Amino acid sequence: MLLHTINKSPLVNNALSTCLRMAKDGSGILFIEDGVYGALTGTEITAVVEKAMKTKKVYALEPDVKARGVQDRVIKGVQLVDYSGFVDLTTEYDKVESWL
Amino acid sequence: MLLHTINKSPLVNNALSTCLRMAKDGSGILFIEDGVYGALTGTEITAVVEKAMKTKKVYALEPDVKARGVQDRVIKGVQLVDYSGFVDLTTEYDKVESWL
Amino acid sequence: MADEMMEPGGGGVTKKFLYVNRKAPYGTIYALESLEVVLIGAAFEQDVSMIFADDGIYQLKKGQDTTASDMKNFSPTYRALEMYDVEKLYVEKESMDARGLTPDDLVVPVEVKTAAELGDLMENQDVILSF
Amino acid sequence: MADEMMEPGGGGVTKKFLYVNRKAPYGTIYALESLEVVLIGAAFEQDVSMIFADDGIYQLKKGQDTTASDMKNFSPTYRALEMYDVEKLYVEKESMDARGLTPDDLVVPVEVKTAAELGDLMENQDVILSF
Amino acid sequence: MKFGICINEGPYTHQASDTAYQFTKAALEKGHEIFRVFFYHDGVNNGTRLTTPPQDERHIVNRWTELAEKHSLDLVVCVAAAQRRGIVDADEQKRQGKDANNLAPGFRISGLGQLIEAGIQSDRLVVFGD
Amino acid sequence: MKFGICINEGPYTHQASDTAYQFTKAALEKGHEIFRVFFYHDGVNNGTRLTTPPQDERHIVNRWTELAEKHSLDLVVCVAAAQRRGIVDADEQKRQGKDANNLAPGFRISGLGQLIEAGIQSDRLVVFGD
Repeated sequence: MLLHTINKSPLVNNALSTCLRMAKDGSGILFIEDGVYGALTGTEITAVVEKAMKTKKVYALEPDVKARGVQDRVIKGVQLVDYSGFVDLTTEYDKVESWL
Repeated sequence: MLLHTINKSPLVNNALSTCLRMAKDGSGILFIEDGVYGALTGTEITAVVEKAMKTKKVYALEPDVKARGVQDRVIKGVQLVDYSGFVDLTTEYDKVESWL
Repeated sequence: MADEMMEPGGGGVTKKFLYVNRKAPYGTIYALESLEVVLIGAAFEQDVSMIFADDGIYQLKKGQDTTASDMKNFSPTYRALEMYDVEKLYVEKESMDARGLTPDDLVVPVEVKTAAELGDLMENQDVILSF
Repeated sequence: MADEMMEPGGGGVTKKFLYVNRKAPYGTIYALESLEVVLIGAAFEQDVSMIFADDGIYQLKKGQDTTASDMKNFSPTYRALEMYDVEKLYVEKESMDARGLTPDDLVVPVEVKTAAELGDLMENQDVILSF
Repeated sequence: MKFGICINEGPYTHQASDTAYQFTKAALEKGHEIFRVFFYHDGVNNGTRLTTPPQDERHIVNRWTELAEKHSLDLVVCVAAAQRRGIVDADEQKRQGKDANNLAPGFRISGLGQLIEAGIQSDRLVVFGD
Repeated sequence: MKFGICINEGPYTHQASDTAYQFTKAALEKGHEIFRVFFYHDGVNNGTRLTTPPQDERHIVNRWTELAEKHSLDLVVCVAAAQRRGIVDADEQKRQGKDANNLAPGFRISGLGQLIEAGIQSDRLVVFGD
């Protein structure tokens, strides 16, 4: 299965939305850089991400979450990974699609 | 009144949407660069722009419209300007806000 | 924060400067370099306002910690704005609501205004710099 | 289109390469420089597919004329892809509909596929380059 | 009228530099004054003389240099942004102990205050960016 | 595993270069092989030795040079993208008739085929961009 990375804030850009149209059940979605704003509770796209979590595994890059001061708002069930964990994910999934 | 410039495609980015929340009746909106995709008929945001045209004057930069091959799809009532007309608009309005 | 090579001062002219911040911090450099403009600009003793809207509001989020990503945490600098007499900081209500944020989440005191109010404010400026 | 400094060929290996194009032309350089990758890549005789989605579909719009903006019109180059054996061009149905576009609007023959079908196609690739 | 121009993106990468050039040229042709063109963020990359674009493409850097020469334009590259991105004139080369410089003719490196001054002195400040 | 890394954005301007660096470093620390790091689009701007970032900030270019030295990394700057943006080594300087060069130690300039080759030869190609 694919690992999809999202590096743009879904609050201002449609990359996540297109990704979710194409991503298959069982694939992984990793939020990095400004994309981590997509992994938070209480925003207008929280429900979209929570729905995606029912069929896909969702991750967020912890160094980027912490840099932005939103570590206390990550949606429950989103798995935080560090850079080492990011590398592991790219080996566990078959390949990586970066939604630039 | 302000001249607002929009240089991002409203089909993928929310700059136009935020601009329209803040722009006052009587202000001008000029689509340039990839923003010109916001001035076209038949897209999912056409209705939003047509509604804005009832209270604001809407322009599009013709060299950018032509570069993208969409000159036959510009919404009726959107005024096309060249670079010289762009300069004129910035003098006719009081100041320019670029929605980057 | 930056080298400065000219004498500050606007030759006696005072204009209303508005900085519009709509970009998230760290993902791109706009937020950091825009803040440098505001700090340098403060020496010119103009009438300065700042608007934070869309993801620009996240620039002010409390609790930023860039240790693990090895970037520069510039959020404390916003607290220095007051010393530079930059005190008119506005956040857009609609953007705050879309992100579930309240003024308590932010590192500096801000005034929450609706988009319509900010539109009025914009029309009342002389120079608008947007980043 | 670009200088090339190495011998082409993948050492006998053939992989499925997928290029995902989601950016509009001209506003940024991604579309133009991505096309250069595809053309150079063709010499390596890999199994190439291209997906156009979101504003990337506009790269293929007929009638582009950059005379007045003094940029380089690179849309004719897409018609040369066939000579390079790059023939699997897919456009996303949902993105086409959102823009009111049909295959007749485009400079090259394309196959329209739904997002779900393109998702299957993606899973079936070896290397994905997205721009 | 007196215009200030601010350019925030590099050449070729983003159309901002193209649009700003065409705008500036049109304003000059209409008899307006350009108080200053200020290059900020990646805009500083417009000021390198080391580019060699393909022969069938416009030469963005040279185009600025020629326009500046013809109309005595003040093309200012922000020093702080330039230091982060490696745009260097002879003075900066010496100051930073570098072994080369790359600033194109017609450009000068100066501080951010030059942008504020353009805002104060111009009738219109127009920003081109991403 | 064998990784290919592609970086499409310049240093400081976009976090892509930071993320790619941290990813590459972590992969090496875990014992993976980095087949090649390819710099494309504005990514070529990571390869200039003329940057002088503020002293309290990371030095992105030097960081790549040091990582390359420590692990014998192959850092390749795309020639076509570099020509558009003014990134030049001694060979290119001569070829294009320029009066200076700015490529940082540890980087080399080569063609786009090197990116395709990285795709073919690596188990995973990971793209960092905007």
